[in-house]
Amino acid sequence: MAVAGGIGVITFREPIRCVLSLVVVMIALSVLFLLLSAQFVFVAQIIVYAGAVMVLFLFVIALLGPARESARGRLRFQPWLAGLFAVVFLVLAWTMLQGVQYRQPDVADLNVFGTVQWIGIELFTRYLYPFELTSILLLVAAIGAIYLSRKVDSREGGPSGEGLRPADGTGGDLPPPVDR
Amino acid sequence: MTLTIIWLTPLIGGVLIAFMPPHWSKLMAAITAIFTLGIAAAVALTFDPSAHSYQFTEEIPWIPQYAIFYRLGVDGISIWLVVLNALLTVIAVLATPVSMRNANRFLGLILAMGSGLAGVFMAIDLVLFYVFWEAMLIPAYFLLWLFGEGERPGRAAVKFVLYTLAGSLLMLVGVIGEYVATGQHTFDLATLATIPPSPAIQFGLFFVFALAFAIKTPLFPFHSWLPDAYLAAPTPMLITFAGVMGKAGAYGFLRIAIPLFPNPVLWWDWRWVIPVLAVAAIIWGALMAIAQRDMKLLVAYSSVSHMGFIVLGIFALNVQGQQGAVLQMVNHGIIVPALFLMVAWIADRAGTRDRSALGGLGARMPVMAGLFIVVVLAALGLPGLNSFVGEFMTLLGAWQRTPVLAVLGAIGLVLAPVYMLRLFQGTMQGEPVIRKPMTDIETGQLALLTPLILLMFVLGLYPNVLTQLMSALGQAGLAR
Amino acid sequence: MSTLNIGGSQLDSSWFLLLGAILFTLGTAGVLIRRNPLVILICIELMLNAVNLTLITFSRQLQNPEGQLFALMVMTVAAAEAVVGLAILVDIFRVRDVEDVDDLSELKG
Amino acid sequence: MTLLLATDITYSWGQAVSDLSQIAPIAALTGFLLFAIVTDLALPKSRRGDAVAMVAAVGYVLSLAVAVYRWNYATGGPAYKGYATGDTFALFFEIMFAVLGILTVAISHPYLKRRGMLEGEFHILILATVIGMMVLASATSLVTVFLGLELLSIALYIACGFARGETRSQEAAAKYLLIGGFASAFVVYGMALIYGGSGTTVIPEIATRLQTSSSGNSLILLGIVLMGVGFAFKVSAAPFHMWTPDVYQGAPIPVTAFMSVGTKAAAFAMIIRVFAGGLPHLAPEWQALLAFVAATSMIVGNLMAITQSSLKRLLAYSGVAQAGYVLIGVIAGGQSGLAAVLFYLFVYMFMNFGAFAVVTLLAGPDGDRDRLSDLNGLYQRNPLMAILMTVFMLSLAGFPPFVGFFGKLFLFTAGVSAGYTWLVVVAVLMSVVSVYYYVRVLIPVWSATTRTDKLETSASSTMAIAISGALSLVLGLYPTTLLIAGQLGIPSSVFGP
Amino acid sequence: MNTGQLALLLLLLPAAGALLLAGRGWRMPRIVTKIVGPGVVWASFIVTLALFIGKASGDITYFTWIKSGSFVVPFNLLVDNLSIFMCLVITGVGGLIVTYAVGYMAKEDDPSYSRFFTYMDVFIFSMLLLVLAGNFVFLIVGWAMVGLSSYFLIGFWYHRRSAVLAARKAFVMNVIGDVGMILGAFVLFTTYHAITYAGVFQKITNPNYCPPNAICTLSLRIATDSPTLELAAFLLLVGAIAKSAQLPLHTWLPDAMEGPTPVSALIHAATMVTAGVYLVGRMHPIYDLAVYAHAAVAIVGAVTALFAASIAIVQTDIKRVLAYSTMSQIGYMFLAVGIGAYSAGFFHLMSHAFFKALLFMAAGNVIHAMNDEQDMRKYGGLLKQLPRTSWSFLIGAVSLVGIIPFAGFFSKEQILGAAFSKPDDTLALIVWGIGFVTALITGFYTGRMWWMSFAGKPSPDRPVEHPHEAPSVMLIPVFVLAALATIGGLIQTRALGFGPQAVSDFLSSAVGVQPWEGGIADVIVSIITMILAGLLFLAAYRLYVTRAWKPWSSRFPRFQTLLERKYYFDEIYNAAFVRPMDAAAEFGLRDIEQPLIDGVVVTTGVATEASASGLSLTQSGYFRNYVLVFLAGACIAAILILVRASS
Repeated sequence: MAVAGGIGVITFREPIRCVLSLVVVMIALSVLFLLLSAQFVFVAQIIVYAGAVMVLFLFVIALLGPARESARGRLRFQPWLAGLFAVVFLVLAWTMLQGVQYRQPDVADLNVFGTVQWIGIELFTRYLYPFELTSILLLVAAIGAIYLSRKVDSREGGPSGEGLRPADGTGGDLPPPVDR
Repeated sequence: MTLTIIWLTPLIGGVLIAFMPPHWSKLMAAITAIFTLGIAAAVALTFDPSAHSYQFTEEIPWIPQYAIFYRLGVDGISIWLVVLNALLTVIAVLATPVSMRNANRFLGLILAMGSGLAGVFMAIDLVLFYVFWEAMLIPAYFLLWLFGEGERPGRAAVKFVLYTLAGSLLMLVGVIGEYVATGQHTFDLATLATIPPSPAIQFGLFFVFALAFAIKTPLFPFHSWLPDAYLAAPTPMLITFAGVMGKAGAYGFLRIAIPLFPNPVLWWDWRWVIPVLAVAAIIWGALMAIAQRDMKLLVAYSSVSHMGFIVLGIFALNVQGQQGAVLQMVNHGIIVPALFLMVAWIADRAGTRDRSALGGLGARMPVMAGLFIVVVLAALGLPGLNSFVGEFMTLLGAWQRTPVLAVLGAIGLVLAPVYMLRLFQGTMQGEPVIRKPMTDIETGQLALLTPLILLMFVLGLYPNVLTQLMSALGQAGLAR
Repeated sequence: MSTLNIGGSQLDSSWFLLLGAILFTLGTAGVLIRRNPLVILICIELMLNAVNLTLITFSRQLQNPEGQLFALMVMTVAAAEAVVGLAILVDIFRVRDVEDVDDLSELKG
Repeated sequence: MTLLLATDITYSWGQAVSDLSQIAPIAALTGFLLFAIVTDLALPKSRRGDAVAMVAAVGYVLSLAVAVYRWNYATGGPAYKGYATGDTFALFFEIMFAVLGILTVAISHPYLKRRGMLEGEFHILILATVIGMMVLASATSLVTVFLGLELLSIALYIACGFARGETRSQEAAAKYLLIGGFASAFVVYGMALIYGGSGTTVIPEIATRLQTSSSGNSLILLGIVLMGVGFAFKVSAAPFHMWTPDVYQGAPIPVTAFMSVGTKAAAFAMIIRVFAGGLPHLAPEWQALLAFVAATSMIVGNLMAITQSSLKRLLAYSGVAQAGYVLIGVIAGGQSGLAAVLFYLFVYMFMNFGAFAVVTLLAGPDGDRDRLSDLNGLYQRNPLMAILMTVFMLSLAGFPPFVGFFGKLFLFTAGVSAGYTWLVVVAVLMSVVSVYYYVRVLIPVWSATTRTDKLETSASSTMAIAISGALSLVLGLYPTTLLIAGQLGIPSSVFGP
Repeated sequence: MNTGQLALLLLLLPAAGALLLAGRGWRMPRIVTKIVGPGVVWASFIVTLALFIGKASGDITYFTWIKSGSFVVPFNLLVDNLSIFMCLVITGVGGLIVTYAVGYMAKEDDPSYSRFFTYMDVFIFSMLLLVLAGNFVFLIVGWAMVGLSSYFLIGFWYHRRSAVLAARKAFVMNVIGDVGMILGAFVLFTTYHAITYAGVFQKITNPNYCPPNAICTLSLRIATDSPTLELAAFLLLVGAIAKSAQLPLHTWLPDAMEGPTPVSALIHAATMVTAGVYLVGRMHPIYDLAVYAHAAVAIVGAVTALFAASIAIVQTDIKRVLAYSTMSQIGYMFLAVGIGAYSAGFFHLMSHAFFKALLFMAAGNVIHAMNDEQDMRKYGGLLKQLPRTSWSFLIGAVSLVGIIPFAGFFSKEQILGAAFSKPDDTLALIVWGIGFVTALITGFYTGRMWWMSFAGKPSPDRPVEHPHEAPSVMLIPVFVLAALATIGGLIQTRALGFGPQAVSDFLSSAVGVQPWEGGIADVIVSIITMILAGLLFLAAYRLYVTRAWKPWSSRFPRFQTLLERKYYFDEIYNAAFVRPMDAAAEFGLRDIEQPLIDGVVVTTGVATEASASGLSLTQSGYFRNYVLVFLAGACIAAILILVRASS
């Protein structure tokens, strides 16, 4: 099912369907996470990922208009070469992942393994530092997103309305902007 | 400290002068250069001929992690090149017309180049040597490019720099390789000379070093940058550029390639390849000079031939040959500037550099003709003038190595009068071609030329003044 | 909790790993083939998911928490990347409609 | 259950303080990041830009001071359960990044003014990037490495697109983001495999475990490949370099200048941490990988730089080539090799940043002017800048007595001593090519022009560029101190002798 | 003053004179030039006389010139009877000729006038240095410097293209000789580790010395011949040949007649060209041992003598006739020293200096009177109008032909006699035969020259109808030489088997005594030779004046053209050396230097640039290309690692 979803992601022409099939993949994976006794991750996957992020995607797509990918673009040979290398890469990975001798597992109590409290405790003791880092990361991402998506008002005399005349942007040696 | 002054003075002076108002710059540059010459001369006079090792040595730890020291010193070989360099710098400065555009920058660069050359001749630490070796390319490049003659001086400059770099960067690998291969982790030339690496490694190292030096000298067939560069170079620059920089390559052979790699033998002995190339250079340079109509190019190729003699003498690997080579370095350093100067002056007056389009100028400028014949005769190695002794000794050395080399080299002696006399007679003798009136040599030009010509006679009549101080060569274990 | 006791058995773990590899490759291929920048972004998400699967598998197999937490971090990062990416794309779409990433070929040479 | 969990909850204040002190520079900078955000929100639009710039500058100075203090008086060690450290290696880079931050503020502020993009976010983003770099340098766990990498990248994606509505800037941002995400997926996948093979993400742990058991070796191998690819992407080494010229050209010049130096350095810190620090026993493998990458980088970078007419692109390709040179040092390894790398990265900061900074001055209100022809007659319009540009180019080309030469000398010495002579030969031959295009930059600088207007420069930019130029010369004449610092920056406790 | 100072003085006087006249000397009134020019030569003649009378001798070292390891060159002068003898000839005859030149060059303008005498003094100095030098290096120095001064003097009228070319030709050929000598010196130095005459000869003649590369068993511990010695002797011979215009390096001498006549008289007749003879004589310790080289000397001399004489028959330019006769006479000298009759050779050197200088100067007078017309066919009938010149010319002529009692007879016949009477030596006999034939031809062409120029009636196209006799400053030296040519031979009459032999006695200390004695037979042969030569001299009258017999050339036209083209030597040399050299140079420049040696460099650059632009196509700007390359790189890396791990 996950594989099917993945194939769907890369084959559907409409972005929407790609997103949906990605959701499919995620849900499938989340189930696997549960099997692998990672409850919290399971939950997070369902809620945050399949939920929030994907919805965000859908919004953007809706905002930008669900343009079907035109049948033929540039770079004819691209798909074939891409496929070729992908296969090569998969084969390599496969051969390397075959016959892996695993390490002996450290003994851990499977009862607590992966539970929410346990995760929480780990997160705020041993993983304090990475946790803080993620917070900074998100903060920065937020600021960036805000900056980028902020309506540029002409008062700042900054990049106001430059969108209307991209050609001026770089000292006047641009090719004309790509037209639809 | 003395030696440091010798290279530091022109450098600082040059930097200052480059930002001075042009009309002062020449005076200041002259003062700087003459001061330097004075110091160099003082060193030469207080030099102790009986000493067997480097003198006036200075040693300061520079990059101790890699055992790189700031080591300076002179011996019987380098002292002469240092003095020559200082002298020619003075003449180059004096030969610079004040009217030239950006004369101050020009003079500054000239001084900087002189400083770099002085450093090359005085450095006795391999890395320091390399630093000077490449640093002097920078002023040379700018001189060629910003002040060059001809339609595309930039091209000649780039060609020169890239070609030289191709060699010297490989030499950098050699420097590092020597440092690693000897296992002693030192860059001190004196020490390195006592611990040659294994022949197989020597084989490779010698190759890279010799390549760099061969390109710089230049040695046949690595000389193709020379015509372009010399053609593009302004005359005052040529005085040091042709007069000294070429010697740096030969000096490198003598100071580094031979002592550090006494037997670079694997399936093939480099010490036989170089002299063969040298002989080829002698003959080839002479032939090319014969074929040239442009006087400047003719002189350029003649200097290829003469450098051939020098390298031949060095690789005679015996005292006569190498002392002759050093002697010849000095001689050529005196003769070639004079040649270029006079050719330039004649071309200025006649309006062309094509020797076949000239003729009969001797009647119009008798003094010029007289001096010109002296220089020409010195160039073709007439006894009684300086070049003869050098060529005689180099050939003697070559003969002792193997007669064939000397015999083939002697062909150069026979060809020299052909092109040199064609140069002189084509310009000065025969029926006058150009009718317009021409002035004779000016006093200032005469003053420039006088020291050179005097030196030609002095060294020609009493060469021992040089050879007696070169006893170091015999003792430095150079001649193996 | 873990009633279906499959953890730790070699076969299964490597099965999970191979699934991860396949998904990762699919994502890669998607990035290479698709032309819509949004879809490319989605494919990258797919790759990251594959990684998550791998991480969790190891975490379970080694019975070592780091994997899961790493997976969480990756998730967060993926989210952040998605946000920023979408923002940038939106900014671009303000100026011009780019349904083919190859339209972004003004810089070349 | 609670009992079981209770065992873990012991995190004393003392522990907290010592941990924090280990990452003091980062902490300080983070504090200023928050302060800057607040300032940006609090102040009215008109004053934001200057204020935030000021805050950022102070922050950099402070963290620089802290880092220097710790370098002199403090001892490094694991912090946060071994997820971060404040050892000299980290400190070396933290100092470097702080300096870089200062320089960036110095040149970017006037630039933003001129382009009318004077907004607080810029400095905030740069601050975040610097933090990311520092995190990367001080990270001792794959997790933190990954997070630092992402922090740095994400901030940079936005910074590249900072010139809003400017198509090139946008394109740069988009390309960088997409391919960057792609690459980081590779990295994290590789990390996952390493984790699987070693059972931990703490780098010193990995080293010890893999030393004892060679189990899961094929996992480790694949992990090395994937991570190596990702790292090579970050140092913009061929054949993973292709984003570099486009992004460098599209991004606003201060960003380009900043990332061309900072990202590279941070990525090298990461490579050394993970490979030299974490996988010393698989050295042959990753050395082979890096050797391949280094050779291609030097060849491709130097060759492609020849034909460029845009100075940004030219410097981008030269950056690719320089990455190749530095990789030689990494491959050679050992204290001398890695010290050479640190030395070179530090001086490269001044050379390359300076060069870009000069281009920054050329920018007009409507955009960057980075074509070679825009440099025409620089020596008439501003002699000082012309001379400094010459210094930077000659130094990059590796002419003595400028520092670039000594950097290369040390790198190549390490390479030859380690037996990678063929790589060094490739390097020197390609350096000959490089001289050609570095000199090509000088030709317009020193050729006469008709335009008579002087090129006016703000005090801060002039200061920054002049300092860079001076250091490019002085560090060449006296490299010893910095070299010692570099050697101290490679604690044998972390990287072995 | 002791010998050393005298020798130095002798050497420095002309140098001082040259320096005085050189440069801007002509700013002084011309009289100064007139006095200084010849004055210094006469002064050094007096010094030489002082040495001669003082029976001075010695090898004086003044200072060390070069010191380089074992290669130590002192500046030393060797004063012995040979060098004094040469100095006498040089300064004596030289003095006369320079004096003559005072008149001859009168029509030159001031600068050229003083320039001429500068050159002359330089030449005298160089020649003296050559003969006084005590070691090989300074021998070579002098050797090259006489070449230089001859270059200057041949090209004296530098606006004449022909003169310039002739000068260059002479210089280059002389340089070839110099190179030969340099190499010879190398051989001697490397073999005997000495560079002074004394050192070398002492080791050569010392029976206990064994050169490193020769085999000396106990049995032959005597001074012996060796390949190296032969090599050295041959190389030195090259120098001698080039300087003395012997075959095959002779072609420069006829062209050298482009120079002013006094130059021809001094340099190309009396002194410089005889330097080769001096060299062989000076090196006689070597040649006495190196038998093959020695024989080569004789053969070269004999062949040249015949060769040159035969060409002289058909020349019409009076100076060229004299030039060829000079070659042939020097051939005699070579022949003499070649068979070991050194003193005879030097005796002929002296007398030849007398009569050949006489001939040249008389010819100079004629040319002077004929407005520089040198073609004999345009003379004729000068005997009446220029009696003094004509008679002195006749004296020179008969002396050249070798009519008793003129100097030429005694010297030449002594050589022929020595060759004829040398015991059990077929080579000597052969060269005698050649010499004999040459003597007859000499009689013929001398007669032709004299009769054509002076006898008969004036030729219709004579430039000057009523020529005037030369001024006395030009006549007196002619008379002096005429006297010398007449009676000079009487100091050594060995050719007649009796009488004094001053020269041989004088030189015996330097070149040894001729080991064999001639008998009555060769006296008779000598007489016969003389008579036949004389008859041929007269025969020329009927041939060229009265035209009683039709000219021989009409019988052998092809042979005549062969002679007129001088056996095509110039053509051959042009085809064999000059043009190939130029062609090689041109070819090398056009087809090797530019396309190959420079081409490689340029091409490298171009190729690099091309590859660069090729590569930059990959930077297509398409994101997906980048990712593709990225993935490809990843695959390559993975394969690399797999291979590495598996191996």
